[in-house]
Amino acid sequence: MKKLINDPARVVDESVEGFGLAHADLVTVRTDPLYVVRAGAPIQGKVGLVSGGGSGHEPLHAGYVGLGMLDAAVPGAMFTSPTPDSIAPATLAVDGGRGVLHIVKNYTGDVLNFETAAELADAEGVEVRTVLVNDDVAVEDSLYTAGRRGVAGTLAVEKIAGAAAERGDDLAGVAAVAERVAANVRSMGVALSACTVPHAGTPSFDLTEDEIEIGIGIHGEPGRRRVPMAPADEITEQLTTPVMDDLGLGGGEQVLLLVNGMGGTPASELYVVYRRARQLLEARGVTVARSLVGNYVTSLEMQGASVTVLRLDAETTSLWDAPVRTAALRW
Amino acid sequence: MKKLINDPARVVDESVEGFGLAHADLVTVRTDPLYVVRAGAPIQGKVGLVSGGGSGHEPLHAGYVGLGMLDAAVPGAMFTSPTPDSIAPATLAVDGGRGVLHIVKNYTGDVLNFETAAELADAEGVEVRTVLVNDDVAVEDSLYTAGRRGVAGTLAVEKIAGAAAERGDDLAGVAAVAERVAANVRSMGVALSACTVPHAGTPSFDLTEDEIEIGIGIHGEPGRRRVPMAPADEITEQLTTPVMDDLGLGGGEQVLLLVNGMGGTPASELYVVYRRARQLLEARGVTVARSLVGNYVTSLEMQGASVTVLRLDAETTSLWDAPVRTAALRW
Amino acid sequence: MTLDVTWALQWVRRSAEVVAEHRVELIELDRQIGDGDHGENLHRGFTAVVSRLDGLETPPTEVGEVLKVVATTLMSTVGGAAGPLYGTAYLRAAKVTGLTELGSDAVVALLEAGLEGVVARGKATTGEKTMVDAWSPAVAAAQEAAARGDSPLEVLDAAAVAAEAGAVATDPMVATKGRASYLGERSAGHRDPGAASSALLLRAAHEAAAEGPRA
Amino acid sequence: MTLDVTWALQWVRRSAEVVAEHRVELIELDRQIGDGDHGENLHRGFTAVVSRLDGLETPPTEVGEVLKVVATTLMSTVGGAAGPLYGTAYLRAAKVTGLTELGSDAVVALLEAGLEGVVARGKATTGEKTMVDAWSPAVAAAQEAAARGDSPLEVLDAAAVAAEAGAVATDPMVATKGRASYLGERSAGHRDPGAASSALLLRAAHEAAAEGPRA
Ligand SMILES: Nc1ncnc2c1ncn2[C@@H]1O[C@H](COP(=O)(O)OP(=O)(O)O)[C@@H](O)[C@H]1O
Ligand SMILES: Nc1ncnc2c1ncn2[C@@H]1O[C@H](COP(=O)(O)OP(=O)(O)O)[C@@H](O)[C@H]1O
Ligand SMILES: [Mg+2]
Ligand SMILES: [Mg+2]
Ligand SMILES: [Mg+2]
Ligand SMILES: [Mg+2]
Repeated sequence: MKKLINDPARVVDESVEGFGLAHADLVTVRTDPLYVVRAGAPIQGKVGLVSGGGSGHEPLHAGYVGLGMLDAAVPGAMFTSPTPDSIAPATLAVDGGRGVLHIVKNYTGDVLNFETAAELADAEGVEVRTVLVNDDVAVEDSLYTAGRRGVAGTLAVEKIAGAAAERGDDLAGVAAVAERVAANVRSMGVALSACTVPHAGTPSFDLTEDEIEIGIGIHGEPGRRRVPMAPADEITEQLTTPVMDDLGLGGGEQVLLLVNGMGGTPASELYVVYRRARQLLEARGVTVARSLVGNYVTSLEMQGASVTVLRLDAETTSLWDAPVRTAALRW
Repeated sequence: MKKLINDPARVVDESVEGFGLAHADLVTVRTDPLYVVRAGAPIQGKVGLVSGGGSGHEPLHAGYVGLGMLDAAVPGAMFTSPTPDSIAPATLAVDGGRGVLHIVKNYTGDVLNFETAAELADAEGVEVRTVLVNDDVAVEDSLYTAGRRGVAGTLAVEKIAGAAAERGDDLAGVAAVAERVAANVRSMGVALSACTVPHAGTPSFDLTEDEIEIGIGIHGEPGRRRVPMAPADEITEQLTTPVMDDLGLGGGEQVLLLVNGMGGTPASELYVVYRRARQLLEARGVTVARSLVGNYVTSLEMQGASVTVLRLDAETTSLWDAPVRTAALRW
Repeated sequence: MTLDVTWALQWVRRSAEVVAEHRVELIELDRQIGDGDHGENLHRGFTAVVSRLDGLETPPTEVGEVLKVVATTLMSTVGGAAGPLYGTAYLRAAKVTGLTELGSDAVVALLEAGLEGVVARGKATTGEKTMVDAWSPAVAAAQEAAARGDSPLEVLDAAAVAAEAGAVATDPMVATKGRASYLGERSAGHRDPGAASSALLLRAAHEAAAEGPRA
Repeated sequence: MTLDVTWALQWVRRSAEVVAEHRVELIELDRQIGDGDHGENLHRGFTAVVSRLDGLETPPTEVGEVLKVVATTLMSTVGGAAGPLYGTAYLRAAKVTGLTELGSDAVVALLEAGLEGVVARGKATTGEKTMVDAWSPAVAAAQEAAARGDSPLEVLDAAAVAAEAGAVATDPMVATKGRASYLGERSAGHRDPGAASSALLLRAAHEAAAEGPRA
């Protein structure tokens, strides 16, 4: 394992410290417990948005703290959900008097820790609502599993709910928009290589030179199946078709297409995937109204990509277009 | 070699096609010959800015086409300078009547091809000025070499010269600002792993698990020296100290600090590097007035990073802050 | 030794030791069907528990006090799924042990409460390839042992033996809870890391009792 | 065969063949001390040259015409350093060969012009570990051969032999021009890819002349 780190046990702290220094105009980093809040938080009269989860998915979540998106991000250890005693203080820190929405990726650990944090915040008189993101269609029989995972679709929920909060919606309203996005976003990913968690020191799985993992999550877990390496167009089909099918996309619909890099994939390859995914959507008569291509929800240095499609309506489109000023997303 | 591509010979075309589709609001892709122009080009009355070079460094250069930055980007084959017969048409396409600035990274191939293109454009009555970017301090005895390479400092030249062109400076003025940035920017990079050019299929060099290459360029070339793997803070010192020394930075100066990922480095690690680089600058009494951390000038999927420091003055600071709307940089 | 607060403290120390010894093994189990952090998470957690107990101004006087420190420290330092699950297990266990010394029935009650805590949070039943597959047979074995009049030490041994067998029995299971469930059929053929760590912790309870007080 | 337009066309085809045969080897040389694209770039270029020549409505009638097509096609398809350098070499060579058939002196003039083209663009002298280290001895050897009255075929052979030796002689050199110069001392111990490809192209010129016209 070769990494630009000093000490596996300190990498999250040092990295977040650097993040705070680099983006002091946008965020403030609090330590003990560690969390990142929007500069000037709490914003009085605005619903607060808090997300968080294991580290290693950067720029998720700290990169999305700022105007029009999150009010706080709570980074856990690498690939490990943060604990209630950092989530709860972050929640209190961004309450502007109108309650706080927790955006939680659907993993047992995240759900349980945010659950306890919400109870703690509630005990302090802060109303908390929770939206679960579970966009990963790779997890097929979700009745017989911990349910679908939350992956790159999280970005869309954070952006659009953030815009709703910014325009002044109340907690129920922001939660409703977030739920609508969560209900209309689906993703599927592929890994060409594994990633190495600093404390583990060995790659999360072993792939030969001609194998890939289809249906991976964002924690270096193996995927649903291992298949032979194939041209990008074929792989992209294996990702995009289940996403379109699961959404039940039909002709005339408008979507956001996000091609997300897992951290170690050249941008040039992501655009090759985007090209094919777009062709497949258009072949169904779907209009790609908005696009995003890049490393947005990653698995450390994993090589691979995911395809995320969000069904748009007029309101979610305009909330997507609303101004955003964060370290990793701004317009 | 596992890559999300279809055919090594088609990867640049397909990738740029995808790029054009994803960012149709910002750019237009022209084919035969292939280049990318700002939507609505040429902008009448504005100096045009053209850059280009081998592909594999994305988002450089196409990701920087748009308001406040480049008017055209000319992608060559992977790591191979484009030819005059794509550079010259791109130059003509963005001439708004006030001439065109070529921003050229200092490599023999790029210099020669842009030279010929400038002659061809001149023959068509378009005035062309050229600024060479040669910020890489790893190339020490530049008298006895092809000179210093242009690496991540290119981004700063493109951004600041682009802002000068956008505010209406004439060709001499834009060129003068570009020269001033080029004269005040220095970089140095490290590779933890090599990268694999699609047509070659094997990594650009071979490193063992405990070696790194210091002083690498952005073409997968081996660096100046191979050293044992070390903690991030030490590596960062090996990059930052020569940069500061070469710039002759002294107390009280203001700089832009860019920590650039080579393509396969997790964002979390880049912030660990940023943290240390900033400490080193501040220890010299230098103020980090502006910061940028991310994959901006890459070498495909190489793991590694570079540290770039630009000495700022009041004008270059305000040009840096000026609005920019491109696929990869916007504020 | 009698199962008093000294035992409880020793159980904690022994737990921290076995977790440290098996850290890499638990990471490796979790790497196979999860995200490779289980050993690291527990190691961070039990290290914190020990230093928190060491730092207490007034030493605890009851088993329940010790278990409560374990519970809150695990909850606030482990994260992931195991943090809340183990945290709740120890918290529930703490509540039923407001005694200075545990007999066999109290040991059973402690284990039952722990299992209830895991199930209350995680909603898993046996056969889903989780730590429940270690805790559940452990509780059953402890109940049987107590019913046939075994000593507290023997009850703990029975629980540990059953938990170890339960962990082994997760090998062929297809996970339907937790992170391994994402793998579907591919989760079969690997031991559940949480079941493995549960067996280690229950064995530590027995060892702490068997060893007698340390210097 | 006589060194006429048929020879020139055959030289081009033979060049395309040897570049294809040595593509991987040239990539590998360039990977060692450059960026690993030299073989790919020349392969793309000469493939384009052949298809351009095949597509001409009226076949060229002079050596110079052929070389000009080579020059412009390389310039517009190769890119990198080699594109403009070889392009200019062939362009200059094309100018001195407005003849239907080349004698020994004309062969020398052709090679001299090629070298001048490379030097005009690249500003390198011998010993800098570039293609000049193949071209320069080739020109000297051709001059000698012609001076002692060798046939055009023998002149081409002498040039190719000298270019091959010149390429080998780049092995120990420390590069001071081109991409390999960034490596400093580390560039020693590797053959310069451009010198290697130059030797291949000059050998192709000789082979085309030695072979006689193809079917
Ligand atoms: N719903 C659940 N009920 C009981 N145990 C569970 C549940 N989900 C996960 N686990 C246990 O947690 C263990 C994983 O813990 P850990 O690796 O620390 O958390 P994470 O999965 O968040 O990385 C699994 O091996 C399993 O035994
Ligand atoms: N200034 C120069 N003069 C002569 N030849 C040069 C010069 N610079 C580079 N070369 C030649 O070009 C070759 C590299 O070509 P190529 O790999 O196609 O281009 P690039 O270096 O742009 O990738 C070198 O091996 C060397 O022979
Ligand atoms: Mg985890
Ligand atoms: Mg090149
Ligand atoms: Mg885990
Ligand atoms: Mg090369």
